[in-house]
Amino acid sequence: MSDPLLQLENATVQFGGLKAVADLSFQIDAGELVGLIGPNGAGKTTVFNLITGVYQTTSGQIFFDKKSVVGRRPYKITARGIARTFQNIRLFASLSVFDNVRCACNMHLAHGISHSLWRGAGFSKEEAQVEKDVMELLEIFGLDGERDMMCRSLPYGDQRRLEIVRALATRPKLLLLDEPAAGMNPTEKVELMKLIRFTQKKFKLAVLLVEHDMKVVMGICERIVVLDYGQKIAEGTPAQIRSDSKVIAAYLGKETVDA
Amino acid sequence: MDKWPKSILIAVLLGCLIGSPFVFQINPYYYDILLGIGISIILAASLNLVNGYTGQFSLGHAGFMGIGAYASSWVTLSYGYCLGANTTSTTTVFLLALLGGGLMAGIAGLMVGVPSLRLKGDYLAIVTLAFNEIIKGVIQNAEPLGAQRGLGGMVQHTNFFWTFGFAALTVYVVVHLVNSTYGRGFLAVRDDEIAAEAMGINTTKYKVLAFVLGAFFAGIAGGLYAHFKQFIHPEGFNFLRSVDIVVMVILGGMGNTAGVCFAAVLLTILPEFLRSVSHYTWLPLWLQQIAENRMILYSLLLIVLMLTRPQGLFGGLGMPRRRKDVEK
Amino acid sequence: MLPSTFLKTSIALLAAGTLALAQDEIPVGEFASLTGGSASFGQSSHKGTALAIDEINAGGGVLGKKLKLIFEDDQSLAGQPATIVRKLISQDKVVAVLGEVASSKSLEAAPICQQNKVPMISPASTNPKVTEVGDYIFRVCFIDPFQGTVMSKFALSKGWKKVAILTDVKQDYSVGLAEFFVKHFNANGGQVVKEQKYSTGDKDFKAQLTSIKVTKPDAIFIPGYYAEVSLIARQAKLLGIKVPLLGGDGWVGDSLLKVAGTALDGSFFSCHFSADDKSPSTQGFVDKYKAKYGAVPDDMAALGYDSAMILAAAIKTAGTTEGDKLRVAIGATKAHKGITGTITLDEKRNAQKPAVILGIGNGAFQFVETVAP
Amino acid sequence: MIEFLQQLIDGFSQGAIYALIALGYTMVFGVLRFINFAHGDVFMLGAFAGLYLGPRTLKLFGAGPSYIGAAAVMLLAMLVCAVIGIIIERLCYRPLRERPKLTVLITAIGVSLFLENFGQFIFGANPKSFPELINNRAFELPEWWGQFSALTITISQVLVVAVTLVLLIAMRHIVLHTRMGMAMRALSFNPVAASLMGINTDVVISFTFGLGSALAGAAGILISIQQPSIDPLMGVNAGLKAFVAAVLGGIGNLPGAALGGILIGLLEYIVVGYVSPTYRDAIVFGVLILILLVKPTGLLGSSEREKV
Repeated sequence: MSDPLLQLENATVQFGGLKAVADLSFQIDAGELVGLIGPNGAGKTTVFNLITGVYQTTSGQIFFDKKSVVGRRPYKITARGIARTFQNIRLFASLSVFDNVRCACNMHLAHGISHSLWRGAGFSKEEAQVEKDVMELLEIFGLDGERDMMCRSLPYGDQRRLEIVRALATRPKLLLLDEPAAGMNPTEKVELMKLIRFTQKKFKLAVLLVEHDMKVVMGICERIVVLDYGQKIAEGTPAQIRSDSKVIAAYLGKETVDA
Repeated sequence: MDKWPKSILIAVLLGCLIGSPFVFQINPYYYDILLGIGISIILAASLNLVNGYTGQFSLGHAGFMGIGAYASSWVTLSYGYCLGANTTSTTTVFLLALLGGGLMAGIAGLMVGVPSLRLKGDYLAIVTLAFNEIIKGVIQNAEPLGAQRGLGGMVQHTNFFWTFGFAALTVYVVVHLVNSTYGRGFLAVRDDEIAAEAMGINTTKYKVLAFVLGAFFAGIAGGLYAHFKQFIHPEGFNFLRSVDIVVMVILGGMGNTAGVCFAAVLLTILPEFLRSVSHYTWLPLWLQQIAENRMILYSLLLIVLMLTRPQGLFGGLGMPRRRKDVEK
Repeated sequence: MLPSTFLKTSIALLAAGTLALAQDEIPVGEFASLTGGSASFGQSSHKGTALAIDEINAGGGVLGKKLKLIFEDDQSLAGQPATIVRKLISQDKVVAVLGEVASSKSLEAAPICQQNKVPMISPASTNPKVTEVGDYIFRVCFIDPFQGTVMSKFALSKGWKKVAILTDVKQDYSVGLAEFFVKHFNANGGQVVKEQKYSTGDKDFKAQLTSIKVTKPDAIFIPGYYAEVSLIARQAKLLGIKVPLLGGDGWVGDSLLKVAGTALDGSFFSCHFSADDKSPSTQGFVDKYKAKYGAVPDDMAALGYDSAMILAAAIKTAGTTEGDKLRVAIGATKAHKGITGTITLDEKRNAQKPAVILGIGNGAFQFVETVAP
Repeated sequence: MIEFLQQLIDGFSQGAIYALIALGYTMVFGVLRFINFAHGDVFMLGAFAGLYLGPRTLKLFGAGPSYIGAAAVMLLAMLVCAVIGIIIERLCYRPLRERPKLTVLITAIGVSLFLENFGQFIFGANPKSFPELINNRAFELPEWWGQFSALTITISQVLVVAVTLVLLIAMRHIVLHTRMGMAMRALSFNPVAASLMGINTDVVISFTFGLGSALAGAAGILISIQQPSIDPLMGVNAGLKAFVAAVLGGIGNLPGAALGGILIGLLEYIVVGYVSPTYRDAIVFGVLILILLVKPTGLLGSSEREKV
C-alpha cells in the first residue's frame, strides 16, 4: 500500500473542558472521495479546522504528504496542497467573481510587491497567465459570464460553486468541502454530485466531504467516516455504514437524519 | 485605474517640476494651503491602505507623521552645514532626511503592525490610539528633540514639487499595489481573514506590510510638514490629528483612493473656508461661532455620515457586510 | 487629479472672505487662541489688543490713517499659526503681527514673520527662544529667567530661607522658572528643601504635598498654571499646610480664585500688571476695559493692549509701515509708559520692565510691590 | 515610606473613580460588544450637571453643604446622565445595530468629539469651580501612629471608595438577581436567541446604557467633590484610563472592571511618584498594549473564539 495523502493519528482538541474531537484517526489516499458525517455538533467542522490549521490540536498528529501539519499556519497548509470551502460561505464580499478567484492565485506568484509597483514585462506576463488560469477555471464551472459581478449578488448555488472554484485555484491535492449541498434543492443537489465527481476526476483530487444530506454522501463517497461526540464510531463503505448499528443509534437516538 | 502605466507617474512628476516655478508666484497663503493639501493627500492615501484596503482600523496615523517630522528635522538640523552649500547637497540632505523620517516611521509601523496580528476592530483601534499617545509621550520627554517646547529652526525646503511629487508617488504606490494579483491579497484580508488564510494568503505579511508602508508615507508627510511649517510640537501629532486623517478616509470612502484624495482636498480647504465664513459679519452670530468651532462640524459630519452613508460620500468598495457568525 | 475648477472656486470663495481694505487704513494682524484649550489666555489678550486699536483710532490713528485689526483664531492647534500668519502677511498685507500668548504658537509663527520681514510682537510668550528666532521678533513681557529670579528675591526679602518647589514638568515655562529660582535662591543664602513634580492635567497632588509637608518649609514655590495651582492650594489647605505659596504669571486666570476659594490666602505671585494700581493710566485702562467687556482686565489683556500700543508708537516714530524701518523703530522703544510698567526693549528684543507682585487675601488680589529688573 | 503609603491611598481612591467609569464601559461592551467611546464624556456631563443643579438642590436641604444634599445631587446627575446615555444610544447607535462594529466605533468617536467640542462651546473652555457639596476635610490620624499620623485621608476619598463599593454591589445584584439583569445576560450571550425568547432587546439595551451612564454620572460627581475644578475635556483622559481599566480587568466582567480601575489608579500614582509625571500616560497605555498582547481577555475575563 502506498503512503496515505492525509493521515490523522489520535488527533484531539479540547476547548475548556470539552473535547470537541477525541483521539480521531483516519486516513485519505490520493484521489479518494471520503465522506465525514455525524449528527449536529459531532465535530465535523472542527476536524476541518484542525486539518487546515485554524484550530490547533491539543494532542495527536496530522500528516499530509508524509509531513506533519500540526502547528503550521493555515496559509502554509494551503500551500502544501489542502484547500477548503466553508459551511457558511466565506467569499470575499467586496470583490468581483474574478478577483475572488484571483486572490487564490496569490501564493503561486513568482514576484511580489516590487513587481506590482514597477510593472515591467514580467509582471504583465504573470498577470496575463493568472487571468488565463482563472478564466479557464471559471469557464469549467460556467461562471465565466459572471466574471465582473460582485460575488454577493450571485445566486446562492453559484456562490457555493464559486467557493469551490476559488479553492481549486490554489491547486490543491486535497479538497475539503464543508456542507456544499446545504440550502440546495434536489435538482441542484444532483448537479452538485456530478460536479464533485467531475472535479475529483478532472483535477485528480482527493476530496473530504462533510455533508448532512445522506443521499449526496451515500451517492458519491467511496468511504465514509462517522463521528459522534468527537469520536469516530464507524468507518467503511456506504453499504457498511448504512447497516452499522452504532451509526443508527447515534442518529436515531437523538434526532432524525437531516433530510 | 487598473492599467495605469508608470508614464502617468512620470508625467505628474514632470508636471510638478515644470509647474513649481509658476506656483511659486502665487500668494503664499494659497501656497500654504496648497502644500497642506498635498500633505493631506499623502496622509489620507497612506492611511487608506491600512484602514480602507486592508481593513485594519488605525487611529494613530498622526503618531507616524510625528516620528517622520521629528526624525527628518533631526537630520536636517544635525547636518545643517551641508544644506547651504549648494543645491545638490541641499536636495540630497533633504531627501535623505525625508527618507530617514519615513524609515523611522516605517519601523514604528512595524511595531504597531505586529500587535495588529492578534487584535481586530475596535481593540486594534484603541491600541493604535495608545501607540499614538505613547509616541507623543516619548517626544514630550526627549530633551534633544525640544521636549515640551517643540522643535524649531528647520529651513523651509518643502515646496510644491516635493509635496506633490510624493503625493503622486503615494497614490501611485497604493493604487498599483492594490490593483494586482499580489495586491488583491490586501482586500482579501479585509473581507475575510480566515478565508484569506485558507486561500494561501499570508495575512500576517499583508497586515504588517500595510502598516509599514502606511507609516512610511505618513513619516514622509511628517518630514514635509516639518520643513514647511518650520516648527513642530508634540501636540501637533496627537489623537485629534489622527482623527482628522481618519475623517478624510471615511468621507472619501474606505478603499477608494480617488475619493479619499478628494476628501483630503476638501477637508484641508474647509477650515480655511470656515475661517473666512467666521468673518462674514452679516451672518447670524451663532453661525459665525459655529464656523469658528470647526470640530463641532467635523464631529457632526462624522456622525451623520456614519448614519446615512457609511461607505463615504464617494462610495468606495464598501465595508464588508456584517456577518452574523463573526459577531458571536 | 484634482478638478481645477473646484480649486479655483474654493480659492475665489476664500478670497471673498477678506474685504478689500480702504486706502486710509493700516492693516495690523493678530493671531490668538480664541477657541480650544488655551482660549482663556487668547481671548483676554485679544480683547486688550482690540481695545488698544479702538483707542488709537479714536485718537485719530497713526500717520493720518486708521489701524485695522485683522485677527484670526488658531484654535489652540499646532500647525495653525503658520498658515494664519502667511494669510495675514500675503493676503491681508498686514504691516506687523501681534501674538501669541503660548510660546509654542509664537515659535511657529516667528520664522514666517522673520522670512517675510514683517515685525511680530508677542504680548506674553515668556520663553527665551521666541525672540531668538530673528531680529523681527519682539515681545513686551519679561522672560522666564527674570520671573524666577524675582520670586527668589521676594522670598529672601520676606526672610523665608527654606523653600520647597513643586514644578509642572510638562511645561517648559514652569521648569524654566524653577531653574532660575533655585539658582538665585541657593546663591543668596536660601535653601531649597524639596523639589517635587507634577504634570499638566493632574488633579491630585496630595502625595507631593505630603512629602513637602514633612520638610517644614517656610514657603512653597509653584510656578505652574492656574488650573492646577488652584487645586494644589485646596489640597494643601486640606493637608494642613499653612505656609504661603509662591508663583508666577501662570497663576493669572479668572478661575484661580473661583476654584481655590480662600485656600490661597497669604500667597504671592509675580505678574505683569495689577488692576489695583492707582496710577491714572492703569485706572483709565481698567475703566475702559470694564465698559467695553464688562470684566476686570487681567495680565493677558494688559499685555495685549501694550503690544498694540508699542506697535502704534513705533509706526509713528518710523513714519512709515515699511518692514525694515518699523523693525528698527520697535527695537528702539525706550521707557514706553505701558499698563504693565515702563517698557524698554533690549538688544535681544526682550522687554526690560518691572514685575508686579500680587498678594492674595480674603479671596482677592492685592498689590504688594513692584520689582525692577 | 510615608510618601509611598500616601500614594497608595490616593491612587486607590482615584482608582475607585476609574472603576466606576469602567463599569459602564464593561456593561455596554458585555451587552452590545462595542466600545462606547463617548462614555468618558458622559462622565464629564455628569460633573456639569452637578455644577448647574448642585447649588439649587443643596438649598432644598438647608443652606450649606450636607451629605443628604450631596446624595440628592448625585442621584440627579445620575438621572441626567442616564437620560443622555439613552438618547445617545437611541439616536446614534441603535440605527447602526446591524452594521459592522467599526461603523459604530467611528460614530462613537464622533459623538465623543461632539460632546467635547459642544461642551467647550456651551460651558466655555475654562475650568469651572465645582460647588462644595460636602465639608471635605482630612481625618486627623491619632498621634500614637507615630510617623504614619502624617498620612492624609480625606472624607471625600473614603466617600468615593464607599460609594463605588455600594454601586458595584448594586450592579452585581441587578445583573445576577433581577429580571432585567437576566435579560442583559441573555442578550450578551446570544442576542438573536434572547429576542426569540421574548426579550425586548431595545428596552434592555436602553436600560444598559442608562445604567452605565448613571454610573459615569455618579463618578462625575465624586471626582468633582474630590477635585472641584471641572472642564469640558475632563472626560477624555478619565475615559481613556477607565477604558484601559476595563480591558485590564477583562472587558465584560464587572468585578474585573473594579479591579482594573484600582490597579490603574495605583499604577498612575506610583509612576508619578517614582518615575516621572510625564511618563504617566505613556506607561498606562503601554500596560494596555501589553495586556492586549499577552492576555487579551484581561485578568478576569474569559476567552471567546471566532466561529469558522
